[in-house]
Amino acid sequence: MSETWMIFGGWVAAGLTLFLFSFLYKDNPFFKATEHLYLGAGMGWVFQTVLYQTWIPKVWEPLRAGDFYVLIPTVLGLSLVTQFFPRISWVSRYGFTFIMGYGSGLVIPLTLSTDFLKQIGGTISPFLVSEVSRATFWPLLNGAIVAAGFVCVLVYFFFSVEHKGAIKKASTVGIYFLMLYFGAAFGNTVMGRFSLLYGRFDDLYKYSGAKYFYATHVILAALVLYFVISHFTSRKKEAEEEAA
Amino acid sequence: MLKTRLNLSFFTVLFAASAVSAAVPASTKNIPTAPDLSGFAAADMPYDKGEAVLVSWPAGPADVPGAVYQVYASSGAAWLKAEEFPAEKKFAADFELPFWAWSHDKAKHAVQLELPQLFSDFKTGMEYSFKVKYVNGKVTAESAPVKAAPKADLFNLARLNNLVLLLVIIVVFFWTVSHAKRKGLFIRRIAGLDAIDEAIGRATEMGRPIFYSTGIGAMSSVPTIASTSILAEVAKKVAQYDTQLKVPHFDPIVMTVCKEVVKQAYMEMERLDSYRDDINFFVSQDQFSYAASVDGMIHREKPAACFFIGHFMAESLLLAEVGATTGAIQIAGTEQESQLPFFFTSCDYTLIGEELYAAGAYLSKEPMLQSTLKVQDFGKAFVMVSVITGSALVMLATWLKWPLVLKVISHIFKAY
Amino acid sequence: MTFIKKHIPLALCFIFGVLTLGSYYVPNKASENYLEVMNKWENIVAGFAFLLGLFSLFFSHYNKIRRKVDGWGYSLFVFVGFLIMVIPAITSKGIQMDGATLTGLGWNYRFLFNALSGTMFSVLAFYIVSTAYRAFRIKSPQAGVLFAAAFILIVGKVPLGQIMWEKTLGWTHVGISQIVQWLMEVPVVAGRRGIMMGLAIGGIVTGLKIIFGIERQYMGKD
Amino acid sequence: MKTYIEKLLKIDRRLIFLALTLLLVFPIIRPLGLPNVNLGTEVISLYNKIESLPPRTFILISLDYDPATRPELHPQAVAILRHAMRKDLRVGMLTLNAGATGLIEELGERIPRDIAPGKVYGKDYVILPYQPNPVAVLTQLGMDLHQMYDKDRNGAPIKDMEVFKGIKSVRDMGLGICITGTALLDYWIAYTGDKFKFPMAGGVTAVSQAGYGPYLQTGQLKGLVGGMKGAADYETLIGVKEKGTSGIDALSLAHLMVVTLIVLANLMMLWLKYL
Repeated sequence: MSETWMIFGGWVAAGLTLFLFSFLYKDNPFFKATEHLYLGAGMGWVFQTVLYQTWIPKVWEPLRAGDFYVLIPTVLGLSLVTQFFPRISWVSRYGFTFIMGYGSGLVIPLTLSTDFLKQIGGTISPFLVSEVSRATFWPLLNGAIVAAGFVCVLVYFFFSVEHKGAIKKASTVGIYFLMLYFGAAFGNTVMGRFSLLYGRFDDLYKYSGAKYFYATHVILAALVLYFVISHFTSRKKEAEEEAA
Repeated sequence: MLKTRLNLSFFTVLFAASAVSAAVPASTKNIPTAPDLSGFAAADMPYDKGEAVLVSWPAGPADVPGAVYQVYASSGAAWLKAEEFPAEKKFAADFELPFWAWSHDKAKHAVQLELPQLFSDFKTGMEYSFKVKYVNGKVTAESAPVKAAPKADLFNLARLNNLVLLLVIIVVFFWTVSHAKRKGLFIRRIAGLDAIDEAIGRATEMGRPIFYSTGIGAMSSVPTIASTSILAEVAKKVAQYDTQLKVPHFDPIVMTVCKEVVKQAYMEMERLDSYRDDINFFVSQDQFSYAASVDGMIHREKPAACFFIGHFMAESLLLAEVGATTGAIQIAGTEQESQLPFFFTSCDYTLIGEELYAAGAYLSKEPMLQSTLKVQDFGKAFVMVSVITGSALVMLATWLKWPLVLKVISHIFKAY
Repeated sequence: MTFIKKHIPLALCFIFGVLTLGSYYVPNKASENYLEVMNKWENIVAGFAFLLGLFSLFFSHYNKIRRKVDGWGYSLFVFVGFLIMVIPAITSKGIQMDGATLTGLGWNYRFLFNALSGTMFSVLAFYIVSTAYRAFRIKSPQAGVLFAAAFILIVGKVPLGQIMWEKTLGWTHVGISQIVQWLMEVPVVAGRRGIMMGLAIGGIVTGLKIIFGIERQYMGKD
Repeated sequence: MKTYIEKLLKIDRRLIFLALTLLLVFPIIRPLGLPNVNLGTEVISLYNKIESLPPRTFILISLDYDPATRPELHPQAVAILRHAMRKDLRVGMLTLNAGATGLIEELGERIPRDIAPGKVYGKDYVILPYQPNPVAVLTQLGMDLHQMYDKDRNGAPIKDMEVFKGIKSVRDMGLGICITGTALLDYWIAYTGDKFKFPMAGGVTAVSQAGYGPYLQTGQLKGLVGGMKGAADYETLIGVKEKGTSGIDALSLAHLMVVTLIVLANLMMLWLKYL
């Protein structure tokens, strides 16, 4: 790809990014068009990936080489599509039952070992110390906090008994542990979202350089111009609505 | 069967070893001695698909630093070196297998040999020969060759704990399903449901509408199902107090179901005259457009109460924020952990994860929802009991030095 | 007809489910071969499963265009986007890099897909800030605890926050990153593990319901 | 005063958006250059794990992220790859996320250019094609990976590649790392890690980082790199500062803005309520 294409690419990327950001000011045709473009392009990307990395090497090539066993999963896979034709939609059940049966059979024992047995074991394991000393005191205490908090959270989510007395107290402790978890998750989420925004701004900054003929600046100015004009041409009520 | 055989061979070996060590005079401590390898044994590796062989021999005083063991295997022709390791390593006790399937012996060397890695023409069931060689400087010793054939096993005994737990869960599951269908199961009232009454009461006083969003989930997802049950409850109260209800929708199928649900609720309250078909209306099947439109409506109409109950993703932020700035009472509920913090900080009451399901099951009395909840409760009870008694026993066993109890507990709660 | 339409699929689900479930406990070569064949098949079936998403997207937007509903023009962009991706893919045979230069497909990924997919979620950062200001209310002790944990994380993870903590609370000799570490290793583990348990058993129950044919939502209506 | 505060609390959110934009753009144009200290222990444990692997050990890196989470996860992948190559490990890269292929291509382009110029494709590292259905792939990796992957992403057969010498399944590999913005790491832990006793580590977004505490505590995860902070920590550990480090620097201001806004708004609420 030539240099011209790279510069053009910069304009496309900067333009699409700014169109999507324009939603922050208010819903507008540029945003809507770009959003729909995203839906289509995302699907197109998956389509070409599956076409060139699954269908051709896993179905077409074995078939040409005479391996007809791949027809069985192919038919099962294609049967899924009959869902869109009400009269024969029952055919899709064959594909679905295969996926669901296999998936459920695989997941049940693994969930039992990974999320169930091992987590109980992990909660108990900090208590496996040969003696209580200065060195083992803190891990032991932390282990006890995890175990107590864990049980209290489970009490909070226990629906078979009324929450009264000691159970009520335990469930109150449980909710505070949940809040600490949610708080930590919130803090992390803030960081994660900012990182993504930083990434976009970083790209926009790159495209604002002279090498790309100031793509970001030009497109941004054009968008602002559009909003100013549309503000004066359309009725005032609309603008108030969007200010929510 | 196999285990007993192993045990038996191990005991004979042990006796032989003790006899040998007794025979060696104590003064020869510093002079390297060759170990007695007459206890060398080879057998099929248990609980595998039939590609490995287990060789074992007793540990002894000859296992000093600097000494190595070499294990050889042969399919009939030349001997191939399969393994070489320091003499004070690799014991039967090192195997990560549970106590019910393996005897963890510290006085026995044990090595698992993966035969396909050694023989390109490997076949399960074929007999192979094995021997072990001890090398410590100039001192060497070699065992007599022993034959063994790997065979495929039918059950992985190590995973017994997993299987037992699964069977128990299946039994409990069917028990709850049959009970739920026959006479229903007890589920406690969820505190969040009282908050719903309060919110509707306030909306009636203020004469402003109520917004109820079922989220962006499809009708097949559990949170959406739970949400429609709660919507039915809300609609009943609304019909009773003659308040205005608005339910903007993301999914047309969910909308069709909700129309039925709301109509049914008005009918039960005998207020069908005030039911309107436009209580439920379609907005957009596009995440952000949906959020933006609902935001606009909330901003314009300033509802007294907003409900956001169901499956929510990023739009939770946009929705809850606008509701909070217009001063509405907000009640939220979702199973999405990542959205819960936002709901929790900007809403007055939030149903967290399973609470939402429980509220749905409590209100709908649907046997399937109830039974799932009951099995989950059973699982939680099992976990609570395991953690409390397990931790207590572990601590007690540590104080009183009961290694057996420690071993049993740590082996049960492990995956193999 | 219900036999073919309903009973056989349910029986298949049960058989595949139980066999796959059993393969976890049976180490035999036969069980491994079974699982290998299933893995290969499943891989191919899943390669077609995305057609469901593709078709439903196309149908809904095609219908919008056909009925000329409000804003149908935007629906055209869905098809435009799809073709923009697929046509260069076919001309460059699904290869993104030809030696050291980008193909049409590679260009599409780098400038189009990257920008579109990357921006959609970064928009949320803005809403987080405005929610923080306009809706984050510490109304209860619980919300207070939530805020305290969030505060420590938000401040403790960035250099500027760490420096400010050192300046103001350095005399306590407790570093904020130590608190962050403790928070993540102790209370967060307890809270998360509690939620995880419910999810795990819920998942197992749903799996059992599917195998035993009690849960049939995914099969659609009769 | 009260009406003034009430108005201030209901300020048009677009003004807040503008403030955030300015605050984030500023450090991009003019970096603050703050030092990244206080490295996360779970990042260090992944670093140590890779340090401890003998040369020529095969490690598997599953790059399951798309451009939506690129700013957080791509720097992690680059840093880990750089470290693995420096330690002379054999690296296999694969993906279970269709949107990731272009990003992997970018890595493939960068390895000979600046990550590890001396390394040879097919001998030291390999890039495998995308596969749908993670569950099937993960189960198969534990038994015989050649049944699932017979060619690399450009269609060349992999069976005789030097990089795969002696590698049949994950049992022959030293470590698996899944870098993802989805729940795929959970799948890796259950379907491959626990089932086949394969040591796993992960790289995840900050959003999901808190959820992996239980797996770290039990040792089901040998290490975890979380978000841009994790990437910056890893870059500090290997001594090559890149996008992660420059990003974490820029985030400082935005983070302080959030905290300040929350505190300010709540103080104003209290004022309205009690004064």
